[in-house]
Amino acid sequence: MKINSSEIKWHLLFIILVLLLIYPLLFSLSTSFKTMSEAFQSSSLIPADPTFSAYDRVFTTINFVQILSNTFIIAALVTIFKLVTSVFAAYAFVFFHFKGKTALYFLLISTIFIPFTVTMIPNYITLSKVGFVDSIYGVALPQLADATGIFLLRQYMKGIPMSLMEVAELERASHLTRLRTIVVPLIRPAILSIGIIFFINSWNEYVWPAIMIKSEVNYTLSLALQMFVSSEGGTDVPVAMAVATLTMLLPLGLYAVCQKFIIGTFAQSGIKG
Amino acid sequence: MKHLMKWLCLLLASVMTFALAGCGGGSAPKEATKENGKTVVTFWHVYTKNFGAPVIKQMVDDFNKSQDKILVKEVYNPDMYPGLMKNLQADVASGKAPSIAMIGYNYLDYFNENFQYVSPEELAKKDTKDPDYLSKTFLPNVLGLAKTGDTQVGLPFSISAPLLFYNPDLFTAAGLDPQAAPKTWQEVQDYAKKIHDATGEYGFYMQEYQDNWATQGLLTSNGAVILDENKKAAFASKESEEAYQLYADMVLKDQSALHIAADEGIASFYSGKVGMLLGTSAKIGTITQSSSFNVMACPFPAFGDKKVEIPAGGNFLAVTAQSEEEQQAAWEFIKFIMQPKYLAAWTINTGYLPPRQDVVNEPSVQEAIAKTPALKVAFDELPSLTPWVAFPGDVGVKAEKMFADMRDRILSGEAPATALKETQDELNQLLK
Amino acid sequence: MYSIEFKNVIKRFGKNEVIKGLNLSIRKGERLILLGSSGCGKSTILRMISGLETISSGELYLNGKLANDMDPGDRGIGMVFQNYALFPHMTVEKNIAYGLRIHRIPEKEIADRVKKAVTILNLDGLEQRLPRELSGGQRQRVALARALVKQADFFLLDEPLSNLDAQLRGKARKELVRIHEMYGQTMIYVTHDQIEAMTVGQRIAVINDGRIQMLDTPHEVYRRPANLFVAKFIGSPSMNVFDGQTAAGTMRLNDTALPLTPGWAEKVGTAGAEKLLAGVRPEDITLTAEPEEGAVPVTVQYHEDYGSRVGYYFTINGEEVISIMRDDVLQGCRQAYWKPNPGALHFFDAATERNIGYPEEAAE
Amino acid sequence: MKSADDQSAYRRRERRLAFLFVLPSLAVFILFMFYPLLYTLYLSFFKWNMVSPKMKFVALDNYVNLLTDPVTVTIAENTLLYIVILVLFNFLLPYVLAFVNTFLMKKGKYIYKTLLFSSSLIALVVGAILFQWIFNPVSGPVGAIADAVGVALPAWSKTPGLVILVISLVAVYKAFGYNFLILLSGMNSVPEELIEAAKLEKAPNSNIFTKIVVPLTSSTAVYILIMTIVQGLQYVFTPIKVLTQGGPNDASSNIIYQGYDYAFTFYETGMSAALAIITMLIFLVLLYLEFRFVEKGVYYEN
Repeated sequence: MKINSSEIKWHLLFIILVLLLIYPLLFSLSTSFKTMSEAFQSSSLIPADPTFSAYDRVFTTINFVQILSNTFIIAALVTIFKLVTSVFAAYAFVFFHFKGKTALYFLLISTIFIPFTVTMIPNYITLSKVGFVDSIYGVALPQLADATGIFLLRQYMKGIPMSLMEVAELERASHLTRLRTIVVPLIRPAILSIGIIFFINSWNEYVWPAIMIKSEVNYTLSLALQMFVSSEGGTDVPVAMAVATLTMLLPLGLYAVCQKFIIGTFAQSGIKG
Repeated sequence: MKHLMKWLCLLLASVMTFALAGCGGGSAPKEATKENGKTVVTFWHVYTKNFGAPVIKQMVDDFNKSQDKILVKEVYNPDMYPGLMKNLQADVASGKAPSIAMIGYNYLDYFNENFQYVSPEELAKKDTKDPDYLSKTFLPNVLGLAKTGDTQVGLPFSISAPLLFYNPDLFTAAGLDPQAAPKTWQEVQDYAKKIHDATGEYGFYMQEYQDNWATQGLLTSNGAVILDENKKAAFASKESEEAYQLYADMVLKDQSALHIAADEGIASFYSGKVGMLLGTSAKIGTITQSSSFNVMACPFPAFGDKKVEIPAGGNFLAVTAQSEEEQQAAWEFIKFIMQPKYLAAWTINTGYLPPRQDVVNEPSVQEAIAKTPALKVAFDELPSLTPWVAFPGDVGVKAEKMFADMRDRILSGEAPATALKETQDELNQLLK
Repeated sequence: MYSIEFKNVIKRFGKNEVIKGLNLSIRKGERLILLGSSGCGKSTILRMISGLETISSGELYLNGKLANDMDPGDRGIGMVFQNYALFPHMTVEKNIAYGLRIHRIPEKEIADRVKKAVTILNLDGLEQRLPRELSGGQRQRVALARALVKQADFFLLDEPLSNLDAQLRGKARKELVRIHEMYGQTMIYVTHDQIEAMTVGQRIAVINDGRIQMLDTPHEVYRRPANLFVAKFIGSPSMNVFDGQTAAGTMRLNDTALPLTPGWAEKVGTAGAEKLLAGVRPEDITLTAEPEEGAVPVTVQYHEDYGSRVGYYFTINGEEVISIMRDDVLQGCRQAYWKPNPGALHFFDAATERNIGYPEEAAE
Repeated sequence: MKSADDQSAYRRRERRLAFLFVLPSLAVFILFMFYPLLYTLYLSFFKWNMVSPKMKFVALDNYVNLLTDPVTVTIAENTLLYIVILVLFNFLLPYVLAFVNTFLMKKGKYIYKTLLFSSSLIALVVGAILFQWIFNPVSGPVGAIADAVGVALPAWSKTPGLVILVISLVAVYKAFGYNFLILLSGMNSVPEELIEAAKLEKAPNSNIFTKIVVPLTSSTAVYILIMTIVQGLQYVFTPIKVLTQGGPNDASSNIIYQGYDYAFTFYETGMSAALAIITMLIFLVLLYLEFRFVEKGVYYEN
């Protein structure tokens, strides 16, 4: 693959950028195989005497399976509800015509602009009133809808030719049928890609679970990291890196499997002007 | 559009009324929570898997097995004492509270003023088995750590002492004798300079957390007073200025001391890039594991021949249970874990000093002291421990941050006198 | 009883009136063409029948029932869209059977109907293909099959052949007529292509500016255009029109006065129009190299060779006129002579642009 | 004449169904977004520490205290610096690189968007710990390189300005890949031939970018710009909390972290609420921008 000279400099630039972005991931991986003292001695990427002691400590001291399933349940719940509510809302904003549609749309979109410092205290108090604090469902509950989802899915739904919907109209297909048989199948790649983004964001979420979750049995992966970080007693760095690496496994796996998919969807039609 | 808006406001109004009715602080005490017949005691602590949690788990399991009336559940709170206070705050806001909470000494006043709790004295009086448990087991100065005015808020559980760790290899490289550890801050400055000049590494680093713990030791050991009798800030004195000037000179003039965030500074000590580290005895375990050199330690340096006065770090146990039955159960559990056997395990695993005198002659503790000399240094510092100054009421939470900010201002070049004066005035303004 | 009737229907998009007072009656089973250039409103009329466009005012009757507010799904419409509107994610079979499955028609019957449509439109073997795997022609036939399989009363086609290339279009036209005769539905066909209109339509409605200019058989529309617009629109190259300069039974062409036939003289006289425009179709003009009695001398300025035919350009009363002849009699540009054939003349009132009609003997 | 009520009956049925479709999202937003907004507005007029049963009504005191407090000036400056750095690294850089990747590179250019996206998968709390480690000027890899080169690096965690740069890099690390990908997709709406034509006239790349590419990709770009600010300021919260807790001397705190600090460190719920409302007002400006640019094209197209 001959790359002509003028492009060399761009390729170099991108390669440096990729190395800069990949290095921390490799650093985390390599440290997770080092002993406590070696972690502090050298920052070389190849551990002198690699050991599984960090992973062993992770699996023995914390109930890793429970934490993994908590994280998965929250992420799955949040993703499914966000997708369902977003698909229905986006459908309404594209295929229905009613007075006040624009106002309602911007009312929903404005939630993107509400910082979490506004929502954290009131939601905490509301959820504690109904006994949802320190429960994974309490973490998921306020996140069952997402304006970014509505915004993005609306873009993709706009790409569906109107004539296809008119065919359905001529068959007196109900809106639910149109959604099921035409709209959803046509934008399935977009739904899955946005779904994966929702899943990964919820999987990695730290701030809201940190406020809501108290007992270890409800911990998520991001919180599990804290169980090895103590300003008083010091940090077990290799274990922190092991947890970090394990946290990355599923997102990386998902991404590797659906990467063509995600990149394709976002790259192909993005946000149309 | 009108129709839509009308409907929306209606919904919002109804939601608001439902929420407002509910908010506004805790509710009346309710009876103890039960679980298959046992009284549940929730024990909030701040210890991580690599530091203290295994011992806590051991204590809780042993206690639960030792009787069948009470079931203790331990709950870990991240971010140490501020983290636990945040959770306590939030829980009380929603009408709940743990049975026992581990409160940092510097939150003593804030806790006392804002939270409902039962004093250990009261619990001891009601406990027919040994009513004078307190005076029998604890030294007055230890009890003093968790006392404000004359109310005993809780029972001291962990006591950490600030001590000076050092790297013998860097000492020898700079021509210093590792056995002759520095005794005074003047010697520390001198040693630091020698290490820096000889090896190019940093000579000294003091842990820089968002609190005034280590720096309080620096100031009070030179005779400064943080909070005077009528609860007014009085630390902007010549003694404080002198102490901070020495520290600032090491950082700015000699460039022998490192001024950096805590985690990075301590990591630098582990990797042999810093000669001396002023840290907490609580880190003895992690420091020995993480350093590749043979870590040595010596007591908190003095200013000339002045008496060393250093704050005790750590926490006390407060009984925040709201029902009578739960309070009794909590008291049982506290007495159980305050047995020498458990306090010994606690000291060995965490490097904290035990709140009871008699724990030091436990065989396991003697053995640990022999193995890690740093532990011995910590025990030697017990007599010179004084309470970690807790500013009264809501000011308590702000004071720590203001002291940390003051430290950062001085160590980045601001004259100690002005920084001290401004911070003192600000604090006194808040105390009015 | 008409199967589709428009009664002074008006359609507005915002303030702009797209259909201005439409009155149209379509007989059952008829093949009617809505012909006009783009933007004339022909698609809007089709969409109003299907219910995809609302009616601003006036009434639409389907099979005698008032249909203004009838839901598109209840109108019994099978429609072929210009871009075929095939579902990209469904196989050919699923596309064709989509409507039937919505109406929960028993699978057995669905299979039969689909089988029949597939064979008629020779789509055999393509049932499991996806639209993107088909050629333009095949896709068009799938769209047709989907509309037909409904066996609905009305069969609406919105420029169905415009995306096909020339040869395919010819074949597709014949198929459309064949299928219509087989299924016998009322077929409304929208196109801007007059050849399609002439070959497919039993009747053609020439539309311009939201109004029907003429509604009649292809032959009448070509032979007896109701007004100047229809005259010019039908036929390509379009009809030559120039100032007839008629006076007292004569027509003056480039200062040569030619006598009108008695029929025309009488017609022109009684037309009561201040000024008349004369029209002749290019293929009705024969030029001769030699002068002839009653012929007008013309100078041919420009000459085009279309292979099977030749075009000569000259001017009559200041207007450019073109003559199309089979063979190149003039061998290039030069002086020529034109003897107008009275049977091929058309006269329009310059003011109203309406055709003044034809004398009896000329209507052969 | 057509029956007016038939038509409006159809309209009403259509409208009710549309509302049913929007209701799930709307209900969640009302309960967990709009109600908190109103409740925060309500709280911003009180002095309360979330514990004591009494809430003192102080009217606009919180707002006055906030606006007169010198710390707020630092916070505002910090927030601006965060925005500048975030816009520079998370908007301008990926925007230019997307242009370069699409139009100035021919072969082998698709692999980069895949690789660059991988860093968006990381959890911010992990990113924070990693960056604290890697950027340790004394014992981290960066420190080692500096020693090798013989440069004495300042302690970024104690240097105002530098601390914001390093913390922002954590947010850049998280968002860069994603933004690059979306901006890359925006490039699809620029017809290839336009660029070819400009190249024929030897137009410099910078000119092609500003005159042709920017106008045609404006709505995607504005979307990313807005997200970079709104999301960026909230992304940096985690590294601030984990690494510096706003220190040294508030030099790394921003409008979002300070709101958290007031609520959960100083237990001044009123001040936190007031700051949150001010943040909301600033973000509303961005909402208007979103409407003016991003929605304009898209909205009228259907």
